[in-house]
Amino acid sequence: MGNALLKPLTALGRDTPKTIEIGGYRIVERFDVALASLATRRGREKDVAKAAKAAKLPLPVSARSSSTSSYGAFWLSPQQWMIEASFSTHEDISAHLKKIFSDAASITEQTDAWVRFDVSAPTLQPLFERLCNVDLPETPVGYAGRTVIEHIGCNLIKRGEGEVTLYGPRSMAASLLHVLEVTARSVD
Amino acid sequence: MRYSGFRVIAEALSGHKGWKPVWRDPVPQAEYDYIIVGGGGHGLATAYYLAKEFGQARIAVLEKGYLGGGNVGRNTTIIRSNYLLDGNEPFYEFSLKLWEGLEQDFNYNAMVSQRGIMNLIHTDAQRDAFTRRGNGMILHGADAELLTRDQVKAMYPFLNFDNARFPIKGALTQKRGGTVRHDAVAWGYARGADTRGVDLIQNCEVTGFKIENGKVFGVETTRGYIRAKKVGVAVAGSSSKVMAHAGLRLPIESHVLQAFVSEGLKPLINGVMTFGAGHFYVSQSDKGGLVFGGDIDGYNSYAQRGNLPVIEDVAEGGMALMPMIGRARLLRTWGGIMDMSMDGSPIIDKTHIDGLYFNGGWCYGGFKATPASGWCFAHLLAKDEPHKTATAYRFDRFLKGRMIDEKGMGATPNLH
Amino acid sequence: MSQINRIAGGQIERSKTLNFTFDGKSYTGHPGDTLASALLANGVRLMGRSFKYHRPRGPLSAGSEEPNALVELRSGARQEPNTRATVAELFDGLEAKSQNRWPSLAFDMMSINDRLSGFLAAGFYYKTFMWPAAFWEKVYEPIIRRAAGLGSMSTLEDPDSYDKGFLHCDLLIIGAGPSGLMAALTAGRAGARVVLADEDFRFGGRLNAETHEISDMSGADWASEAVAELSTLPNVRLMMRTTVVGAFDHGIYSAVERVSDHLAVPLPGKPRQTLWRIYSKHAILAAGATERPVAFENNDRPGIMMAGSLRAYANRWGVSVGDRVAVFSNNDDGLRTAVDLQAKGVDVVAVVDSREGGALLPGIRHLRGAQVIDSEGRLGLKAITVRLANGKTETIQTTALGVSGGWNPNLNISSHHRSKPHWREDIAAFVPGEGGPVNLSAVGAANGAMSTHAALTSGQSRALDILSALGVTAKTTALPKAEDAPISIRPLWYVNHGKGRAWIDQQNDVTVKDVKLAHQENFTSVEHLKRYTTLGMATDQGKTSNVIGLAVMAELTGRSIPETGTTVYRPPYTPVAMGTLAGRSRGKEFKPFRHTPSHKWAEEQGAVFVEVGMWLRTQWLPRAGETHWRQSVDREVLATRKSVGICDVTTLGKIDIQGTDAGAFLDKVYANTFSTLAIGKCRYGLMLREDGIVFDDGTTARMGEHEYVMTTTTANAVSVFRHLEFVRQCLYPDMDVQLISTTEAWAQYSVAGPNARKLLEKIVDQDISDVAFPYMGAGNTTVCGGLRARLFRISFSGELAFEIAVPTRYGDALIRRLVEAGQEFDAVVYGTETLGVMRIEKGHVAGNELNGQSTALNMGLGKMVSKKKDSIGMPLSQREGLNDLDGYRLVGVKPVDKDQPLNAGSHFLEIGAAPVAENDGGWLTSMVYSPHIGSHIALGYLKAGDQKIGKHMRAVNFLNKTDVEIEIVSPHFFDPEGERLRG
Amino acid sequence: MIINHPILGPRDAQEFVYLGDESLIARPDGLAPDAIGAFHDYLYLRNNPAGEHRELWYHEQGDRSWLVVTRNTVTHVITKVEMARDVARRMGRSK
Repeated sequence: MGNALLKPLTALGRDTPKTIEIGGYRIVERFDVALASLATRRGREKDVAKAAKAAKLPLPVSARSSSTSSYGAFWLSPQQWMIEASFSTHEDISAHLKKIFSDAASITEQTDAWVRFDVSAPTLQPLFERLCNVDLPETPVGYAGRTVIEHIGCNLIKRGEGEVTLYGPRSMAASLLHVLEVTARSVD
Repeated sequence: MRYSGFRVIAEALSGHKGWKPVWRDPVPQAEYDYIIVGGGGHGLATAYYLAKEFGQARIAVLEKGYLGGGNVGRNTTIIRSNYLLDGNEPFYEFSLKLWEGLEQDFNYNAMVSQRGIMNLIHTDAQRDAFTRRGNGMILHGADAELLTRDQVKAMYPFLNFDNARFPIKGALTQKRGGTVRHDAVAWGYARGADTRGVDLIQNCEVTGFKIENGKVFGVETTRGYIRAKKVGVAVAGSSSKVMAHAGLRLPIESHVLQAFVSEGLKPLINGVMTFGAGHFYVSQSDKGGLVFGGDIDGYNSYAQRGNLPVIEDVAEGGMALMPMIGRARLLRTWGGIMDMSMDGSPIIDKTHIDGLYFNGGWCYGGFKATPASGWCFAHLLAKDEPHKTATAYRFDRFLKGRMIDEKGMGATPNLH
Repeated sequence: MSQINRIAGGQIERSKTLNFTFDGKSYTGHPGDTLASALLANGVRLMGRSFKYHRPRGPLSAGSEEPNALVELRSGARQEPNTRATVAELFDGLEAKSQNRWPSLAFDMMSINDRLSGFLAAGFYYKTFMWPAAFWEKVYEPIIRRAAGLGSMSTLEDPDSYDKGFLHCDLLIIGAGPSGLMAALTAGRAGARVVLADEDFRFGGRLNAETHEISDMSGADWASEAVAELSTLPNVRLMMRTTVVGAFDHGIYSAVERVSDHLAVPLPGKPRQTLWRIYSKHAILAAGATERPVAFENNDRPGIMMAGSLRAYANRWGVSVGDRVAVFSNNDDGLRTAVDLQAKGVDVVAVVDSREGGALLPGIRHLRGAQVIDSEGRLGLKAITVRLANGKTETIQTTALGVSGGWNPNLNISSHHRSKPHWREDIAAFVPGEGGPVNLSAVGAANGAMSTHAALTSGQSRALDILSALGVTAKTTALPKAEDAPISIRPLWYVNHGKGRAWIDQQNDVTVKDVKLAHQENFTSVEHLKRYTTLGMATDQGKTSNVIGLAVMAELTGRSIPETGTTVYRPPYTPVAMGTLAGRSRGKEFKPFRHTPSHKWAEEQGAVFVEVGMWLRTQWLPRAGETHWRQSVDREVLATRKSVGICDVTTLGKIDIQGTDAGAFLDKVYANTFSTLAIGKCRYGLMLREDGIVFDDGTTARMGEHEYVMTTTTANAVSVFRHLEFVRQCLYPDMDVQLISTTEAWAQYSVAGPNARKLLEKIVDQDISDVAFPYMGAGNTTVCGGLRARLFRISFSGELAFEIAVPTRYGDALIRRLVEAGQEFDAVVYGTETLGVMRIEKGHVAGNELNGQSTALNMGLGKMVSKKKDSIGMPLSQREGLNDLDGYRLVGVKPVDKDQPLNAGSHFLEIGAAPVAENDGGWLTSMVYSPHIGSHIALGYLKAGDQKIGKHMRAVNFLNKTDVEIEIVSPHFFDPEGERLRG
Repeated sequence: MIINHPILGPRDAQEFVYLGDESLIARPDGLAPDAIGAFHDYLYLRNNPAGEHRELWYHEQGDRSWLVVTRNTVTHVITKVEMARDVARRMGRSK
């Protein structure tokens, strides 16, 4: 689908996503992910599970994320997930998903509701214990949950030891990045 | 005995031998004309005015702990009459006028200090709302002024004018507002009531009411049964607990409000200030402590202690408004039980039980109301009709849809 | 001056010398010193003045309980009032000033109060200053306020930053003395997650101040070895300079880490302090004990301090407070001071032991059955007067006196949940009582186990209990051997002698006399005692004074001490800097910023922004030559109504509502009906609170059979969503409805004005003629050749208007595209001011009218509340008080004289009516200048306003003294028939 | 405070928004005669006990579940946490 006439900007108001390195911390803005929420319609749990299986689309249990070759997903609330896919192939992600689930699920595009920062370091604890109350060392890889960072509600996903994804409100991208930067500097 | 400067000097020269007990510790009598349940500010004031202004006698105040141990013993000491709504403003202005003559009236220095109160303005909508309020205050005979940013800056140059997230655009101020030494209020009323023959009975908890076919005959207490013609309950914080003994459910929830005081500091803040863009208000006591507070914790509680999030929230508001207090230290925090009503306004009314009267629902505005609350409750008890400034404080206002909702938050007590 | 009182030993780095100043005078000290130990080493005993009488004072203690030696540390913006010299870690270049004195510490004019003390007895101020009434604010109080306070704050912004953080552990151990270290070793070795926090800058607690041995090495060395082992355990977190200050619910504790206070300035990027919220499964209180003095006449002179502190200065800091030292004690522990100091070669002139009989200390003048009854030395102790067992009195020359009245366990944290401490006769002190914080228990001296052996034992056994509760198996290691001296104390609270003053609370100058006066006036409840005398209300919160005050009152009333009671300790344990509690939320970072999709473009255009909640919205866009905001706004309004204007409306809340019951759900939450709304259409919805008051409003569009998009006001986006979830989960749990917010997913612009369609036709890929896309149409579409978008034909301005939305990342490009496409129509971009002007010209309600106090009827929207269906708020909206015929109604207001300005917030008065509340007709809610009407116009709530259209009244604003004659008109000032928006 | 979320386990109460008494689930029929009286009692009168209290909390900074928390208002001890939706169904609420 063409949008040659309209040039997209990242949540930070730039043409290209930003990457920052402070000491051992690497903060990467991601601009290549399409998002949509998927919520099971009442009584359609089986249909949704079946359709998801067929489409190789993971629907993780509560407070978890998981991914397949084509889709990632993390749990939002009972019977509701956020689906991740490559923006280049799935810009109109809700259209894709509606094909898969038809009327068994409620699907809503969420791509630009969020800013995504992937934060990595050999050890993230010193940074994150100053950012939010998630007990990162005890949290299993694959954890996904909401938390609050300096008044900003975020989804936090532990991709691996030393790898965390943060989804924050797009409109607060600059404030969120500011917190990450100053805190990283105070512990680097 | 009369207090005065001469008395203090005379006593000093004679080794302070002559000072008498400020109140007696009488044994409860078998019967009283009036029993006031609750020896906090409102209860003591009620007894004082019943005896002094309404010529009543045979009055007892029953206090489960020590006199002045209610919220009069733990609050941020602010007095003001800067209310918005017709149901409230006449009452609080009446109260402020009583404060202005109180010390001479009960011959006790409660340090009523009208150093002014200021509500800061950060948005045009706030200015509109404060203009409406200020004009309403003036129509009710109170004083109000609107200050520009520069006028505020001239008074408090150290506020955050240059780097604020929510810039200060002005303020609504009431110069007659201020602070009062809270314990002295309880002690002054107690002393005044005691000298007028009121029995102040401490360590006497009411455990039940004797009610027969719709009329109250007396109260069961930890010090035995006491007969009474009329019983007035003024136990804000415990209203639901006490009135449950009479089978009443109230439009009230009990919540914890924390308050804070800093170490003693050389005075910088003359009056009372409230931050319009965060949850923070502050004044500085005559001992030099910054006395400040913010929101209630927000959940039902009788624990008289709060939790950390509110402490941080209040400190954030303080630093946002006054970036120079970063190195001043918080000395003490405490929590009191607030009678949070369903519209944020109080109740002074008869109950459906003959001879049983109720005063409560003060939310966290009870201290400034102490004199008028006592006066109006005494009026209701003595004359069986509400005082003209308290006609709106009825139980049935919720059924009739005549709420007095200053904040416009609806039936959500923790938002008032 | 050289360090004349420095003696051998101590845990200080003598190889390094630090320079510092006190009141401008230069001194030297060593790493490991506190400001107090360094000053004492330099022979400086006078460090402060008391609050009320301005008595000269030196340190009473060597720790955080210090009431006397308070100084202003650092200078300029970093000036730090009331800093306890006894815990301020010495650093090179440290600057300190004495406080609460004038002109100088040695000569303080205010010490006149001390001469007048007879007139300034407890509570004297309640009895005077009442006549004449006006004098309080004018004369008395200003004098009192001039004397108020201790140190002074800087008026400059604190330049340092503060961090906050969260810690999680199985076991939090508060205090790293022998019991805390033993507990940490036991739990740490077993692999439990342990946080060990201590307020000091050296672990070991009293072990650093005593000469006790543990397993044949000095206590201090044992502590160092323990710490060395603990630091090798990855599951143990050692937190030095970290004070646990508060106990909160469910195992949450607050702690302050002083990251940089031992440095001149913090390292770049580093915070000064960090506030830690510690989430613990269990906690051990190992905070030790605080010694208390004995009250006697003039017991407050510089040089008189607690015996254990005198000992600490010698053992830990290598300082002898004086050249001739005496001790006054009622217990064995106090005697240690004499033994330790003599062993260090200090001249111990006497040990005054209030207990009769018993063994005598060898080689020391040990006076049994004797009491110190008075002292001499105005600015520092010169001599003490002792009443011997035989009744004779003797004056002994001495420059330092160590006093011990016994030890109080540091139970403060255990009483933060208001549990009452328990009195133990054998140690004459309170220990933690029942009902403290869940899963918190005290060990060691904090629990009354005073010997080193008892501390180690209780630390280990308590840790073992907790490990088994956690299901962690632990191997019991042998306890190191240590002294186990029994406690021998014979309580002595105050020396009953003479007419002079014997201090209990030294900072607030509360003496035994004051307690007696309180008793005489019947302030006998412990709360009355505290409040009347101010006992225990100083910066030390009574750590050294409360128990003595209680004991004196107990004696006066003939009650026991537990009967007399105890005041409850409140958080924090020690005072906490406000900056630490606020963390990073200051200045511009007080709250996050929310930026709109057009923010970057608007910034380039030099737009003026306004804070709307956390959002920054364009308020207006000045053009070259415009010097007053009104010029810009008038231009924007006129241009929009004349041709077309563009406005970023992204901040309005958007909620996606889907499901087979979505329509039925909307019928519940809106007062009007939505289930009947046709697909591809939208409708204005009115949302009530359950109490019948208007909650929120907005348009909701039906995008498909089971798909709706709700818009809310910017201010209520979050609370409306919460409310919808409540209705969905709690009221109608079986409805098939799913919700998600899409506020930020779409960049939405309003395009309004006669040429709105012409402009959009250049952008939108579909036919948007009135036939194809009529008024209140809504649907998915594409723009610019295929980009998915949403289009709504709704109007807040009263013009022919559309709202066009694209995915937010294209929002910046779209506004540029719209502006470009609009050039041929002289399109303008307008901000919130113009939005306000046009909505008021149309009589649409907004924030000032949606004030949480107004009904649909008040707003002239009463008919929208359907009585045919049960919706939230409908039943209670029918209450009589909300349906008064003469209640407030929304009206329009015009000044009769077009040139007269109006003010929002002015009140309505009848012409000629007196300015009293009885005549108050209501108020002007919103006001703007309307370039079309050519005057100010306003909306207002006027009593029976619907019956007063055409009437002349006054709009009075007493605050700026304006009184304007006005005409009451319909709120629909502009195009009342609404022909334009259907165009 | 810590609320032990039935799905997510222990969460800081700071993530939640408090509403009040569980009885707010039991909304009367708005079309019944004397609805006003019934709604008055429902909306305005509270038991407000000093002791065990069943109350509604919303996990706003979490999974957006409404919970019914059984908490002692004197000690703040929490003894039970349930999904409000399940409680509502038990109380007979449906569509």
